Amino acid sequence: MSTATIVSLPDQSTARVPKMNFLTRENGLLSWLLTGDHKRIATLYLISITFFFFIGGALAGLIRLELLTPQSDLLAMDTYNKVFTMHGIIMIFFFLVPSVPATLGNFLIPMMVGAKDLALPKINLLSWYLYMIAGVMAIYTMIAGGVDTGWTFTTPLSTHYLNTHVISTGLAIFVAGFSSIFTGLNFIVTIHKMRCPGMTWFRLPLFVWSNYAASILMVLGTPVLAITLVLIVLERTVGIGVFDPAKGGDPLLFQHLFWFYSHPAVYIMILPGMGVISEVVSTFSRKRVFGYTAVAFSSVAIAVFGFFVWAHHMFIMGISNYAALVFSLLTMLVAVPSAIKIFNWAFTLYKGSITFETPMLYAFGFMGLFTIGGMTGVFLGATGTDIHLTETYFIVAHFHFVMVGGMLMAFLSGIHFWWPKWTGRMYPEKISQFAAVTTFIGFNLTFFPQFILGMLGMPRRYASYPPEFQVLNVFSTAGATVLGVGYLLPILYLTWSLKYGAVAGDNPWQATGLEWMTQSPPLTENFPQIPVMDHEAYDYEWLERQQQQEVASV
Amino acid sequence: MSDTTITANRAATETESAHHPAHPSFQRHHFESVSQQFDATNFAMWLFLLTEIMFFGGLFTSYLIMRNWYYPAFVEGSHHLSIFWGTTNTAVLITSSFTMAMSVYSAQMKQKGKLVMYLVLTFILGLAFLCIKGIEWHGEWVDHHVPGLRFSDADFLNPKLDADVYKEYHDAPLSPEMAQNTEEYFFLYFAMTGMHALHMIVGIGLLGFIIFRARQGAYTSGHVTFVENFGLYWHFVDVIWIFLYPLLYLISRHT
Amino acid sequence: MNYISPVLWQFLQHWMSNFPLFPPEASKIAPQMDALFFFMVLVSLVGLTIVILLVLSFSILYNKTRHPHATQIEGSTLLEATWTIIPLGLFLIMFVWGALLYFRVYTPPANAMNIYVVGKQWMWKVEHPGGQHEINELHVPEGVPVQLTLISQDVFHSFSIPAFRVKREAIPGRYTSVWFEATRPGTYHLFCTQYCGTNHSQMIGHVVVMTPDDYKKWLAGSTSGNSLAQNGERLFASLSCNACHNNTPDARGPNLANVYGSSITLSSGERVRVDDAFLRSAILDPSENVKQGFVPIMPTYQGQISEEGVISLVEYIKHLDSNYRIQQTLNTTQLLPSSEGQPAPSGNAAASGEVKQ
Amino acid sequence: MQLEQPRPDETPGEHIHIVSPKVYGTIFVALLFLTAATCGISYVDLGVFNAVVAMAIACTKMTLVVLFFMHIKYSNKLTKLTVASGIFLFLSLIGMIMSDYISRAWGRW
Repeated sequence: MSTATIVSLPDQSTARVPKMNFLTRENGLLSWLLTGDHKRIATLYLISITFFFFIGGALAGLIRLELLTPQSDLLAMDTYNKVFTMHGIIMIFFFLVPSVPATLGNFLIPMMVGAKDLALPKINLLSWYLYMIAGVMAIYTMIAGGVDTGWTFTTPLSTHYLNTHVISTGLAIFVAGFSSIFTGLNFIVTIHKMRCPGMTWFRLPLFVWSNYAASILMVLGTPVLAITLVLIVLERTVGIGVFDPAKGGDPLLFQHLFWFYSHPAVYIMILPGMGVISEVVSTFSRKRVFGYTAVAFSSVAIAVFGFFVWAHHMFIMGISNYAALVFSLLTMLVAVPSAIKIFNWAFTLYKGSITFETPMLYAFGFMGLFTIGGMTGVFLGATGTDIHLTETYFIVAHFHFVMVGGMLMAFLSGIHFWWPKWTGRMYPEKISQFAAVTTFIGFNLTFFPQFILGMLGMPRRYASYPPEFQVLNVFSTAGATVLGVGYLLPILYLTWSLKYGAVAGDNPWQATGLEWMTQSPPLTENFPQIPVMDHEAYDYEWLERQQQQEVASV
Repeated sequence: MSDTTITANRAATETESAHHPAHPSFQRHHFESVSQQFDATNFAMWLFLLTEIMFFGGLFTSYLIMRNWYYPAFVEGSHHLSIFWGTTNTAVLITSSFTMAMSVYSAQMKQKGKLVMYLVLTFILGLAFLCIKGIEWHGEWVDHHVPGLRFSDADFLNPKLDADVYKEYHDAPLSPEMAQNTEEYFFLYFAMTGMHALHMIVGIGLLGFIIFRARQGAYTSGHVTFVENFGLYWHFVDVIWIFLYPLLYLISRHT
Repeated sequence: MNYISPVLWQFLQHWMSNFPLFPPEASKIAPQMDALFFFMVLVSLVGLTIVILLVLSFSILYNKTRHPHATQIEGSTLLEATWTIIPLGLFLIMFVWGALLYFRVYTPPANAMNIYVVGKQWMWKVEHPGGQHEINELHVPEGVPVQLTLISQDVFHSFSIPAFRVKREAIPGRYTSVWFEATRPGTYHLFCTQYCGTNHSQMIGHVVVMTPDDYKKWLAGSTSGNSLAQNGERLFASLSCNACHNNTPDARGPNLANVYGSSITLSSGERVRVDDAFLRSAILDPSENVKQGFVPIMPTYQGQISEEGVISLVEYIKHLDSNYRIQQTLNTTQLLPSSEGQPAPSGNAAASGEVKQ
Repeated sequence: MQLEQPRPDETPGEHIHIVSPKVYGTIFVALLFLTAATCGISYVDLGVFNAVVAMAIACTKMTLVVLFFMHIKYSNKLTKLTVASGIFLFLSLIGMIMSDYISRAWGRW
């Protein structure tokens, strides 16, 4: 790998992190808990999300350990069921859904559009509080004895056949849902109404576009989940029966309503990650994203089509065959924009001037893994193969390739990319590159064998399994260990860098976004004065001229 | 894009734009102009109403499917609702929407006295709606029509038990299975009206706060945004009821 | 390999070289399913290779040392169109191919032999038409199309036979069906793949595919004495169904002979085809399924008959092709692929009320 | 704090259209009339059209409220688009779920 780098740090002997920034402006716990500053709320989110990620990760570790042997020996079956349920709920509702939007999106979108803050700062803070209330409820559930419905809450299992803490979990997700609605709402309003002079729609960074698309899904999809959970809670408390076949209700109705949110939810999870990749790939190849408009519109296309494919989760559940046809066809259509994005990113590299810093390594990982994840999604979207592959480890592998291989890689890429902006400090480059590679290897070792397991027919959510599947499961568990190391490393060196990292300066990556035009860490209201956008997004020539002017004027 | 109003060109040239003395007190620091603030919050309110539409969407979908499956149960279930109270309530809510619209107008015209008067009227009408709803719910409780908690399908197996309703509609007895399904109707009735009433309660609470602030003159100095946005919410709740009324009360009143 | 003990090494070697990578293809649909699967794998591999090649070659050709100044390129409509249309075309091929398979798997042939499966927490109960009951086992003959009619007694379950590449959810309150034609004798896994509660991973079993001869022997050896239809007949009698459904001129219930497969008009004016699902709902929810010209006097049997009971009644009505006589003996053997192993009709048919488990 | 009182015609958001009370009054009367109408019509046996008429009237009422009370008639395109997309998705939710239920009865499934 080349030693060339674009990192340009200020002279470390004289450089200081600016004394006046959003982190130091006010002190004390209250100044954080009552803040309206989007960057502080993003910081709060980052901390809480990391916390939940490691809880979810620990549960994943337990799952993999249990699956080391064919018997259910480390965990009893009901414990195992609780563990995978909580793993799913925490990772989806408390990590993946808010991960990029609530942290990076919150931090960056106002800066990227050239605004002082999000349109509704109080609502933004409320969103974090809702998230925390939901988080406390989820943790209460775990302490009080857990829940074993699976994150999908299949009725009538969740309403009539289980005696665990379904209600508190349901309410936790309900509250978390509103947190996500408010974040999305805030983004849409900000992107529409708060853009600085000159910032037209087609000058917006693609990160903003993809978060905009994800926000549409959050605002319109989440309430349907909310009402569905309310109905579940009412079934359990009052004993009504909209989903209960014994009372004349219909369990398939629950599936429809649940997946109406939960399928778009996977786009909520992946779209912001795609935005991160666009930024990173462009910056480290010093080139405008290839086919900017195509990438921008493909985000919107995913958001729009994403609403009309939900029943592909129900192909074998007895929906009408004709409905299956329609939903399968729409699923095929929604796969196309993702393909467009992948190829556009690849061609962004063409005739670029590429360097391989940590965010770029994660982005390469994303492109490879997301391609696999996306393609295997087509296996499941085609009605025929879905019959065999659904509800097996194939589907587990598929969505982990998209969610972990895609979204988590993108999240880490973004964290590494904007860390110097956020904290004003650089992390040690070599060890972070090592962590990126470790994650990639560990990930493939963990989840690739699961495709084979799925093809062999090993069902998901099994605490014990036929012995012939053991070898592949052992590979998977071994990989999970490597993956765990890959995830622990960033925590260590990023924390270390807070105090000891090199001073980053305003624009260590020589990137073009408006967020890089202000100091790092930024001021409380982002810019000393409202910027005027007078160039296209990703205009590296403009940046060069700008820097030459500065040199000339000094 | 023409749909957004960036009126910030002027502000962009200012150096200390954050607390420029020309800005009215109600303008929040991160907005460039009052008009931007109005636009943004108004748009945010509409987006929130969008989520509300989808929230009720789940209930309406359930209703539609159950109604198609168990139409006779829905017909006879709805016969046991009071058409008088239902219609009155619709009128009450529509009137409250009207007074709410008039409050927005008064705020726009900066007429403090009228604003407070219309707001109080809206408040009273909202409370009246809830009271009537309470009377109806109480009736259902007495009649054992509260699903899950206090329910019996005796009235549907033997319609003559409820003489008043029978006199009017001469309902035929439902088969035992269909009679059971009236519980499904009443469940949806309670879920939908309950969710609606919850929105009313939130609205009335906010309205109380608005009246308090309006008396201080907060909304008659050009700052209509909050009243306007609350008005949107109030009208939205009204629209939901406009659909609930025919769906729940008027399924089939003839025969 | 001096570092590892020879015993451990041998064990590892055996272990590592003895695990399956691909499931057996044991049904007629399996090779067709796998053809599509491998087509998709091929497309994925080609796509992945293209992406990797692009990224790798660009990374090498245009890294900063070799190519210090990027050339700005807007994009290319031609290329965008290429990678929109080609994937779309491929996906549409997969869609059509997949849909063909889907309809094949869920459209049983008319001559399929019907086996009923009831899922409950946490076991599969299989009811053969000949009256054989199995739990967590399913014996099927080779080369005969078998239709499974599934229902769940409690929560969602999913009946999955990976070696046959078929799977169908068992839903409470509704029949679903799937069919297959086994092609290779052997024992295969049977899984419940829809999460169904605590012992979900214990809801497994075996599907045994037998040669027709073996199957006949097995049928003969494991019969409970009564065919499913005979069980249904006894239930029919003990519930006094024949008091109304008796084909007399003043019968209060419609004649049930040959009703299966026909179309009837309900009192609501709706025309329906009489199939398993209709018979089930007519038994459990009679007043909503009254035949035109009849009075809704039939009481509901909801909660009074188990799913197995309903199944045997359905099976009985299905095979009614003549008049009613209590004690009428159905020739159960004509349901089976052979005439051997005909169970002796039970003498005291009307004696026991409920179907034996 | 208190600034000079701007007059109503110089409201900060100049584009805000002030709807006159006359319009509000007319709409109010129309809504009450439609309520009475929908109630009355439900007592007439129109077969399946009872539901159709009831929904048509409800939709008319909704349109009136949304257009005038909620000022959509005087709003910018973005707000109009927002409302339209909300209604569209609401109908899609209902429509696509219903399409599954209805088509289940077709053929043999």
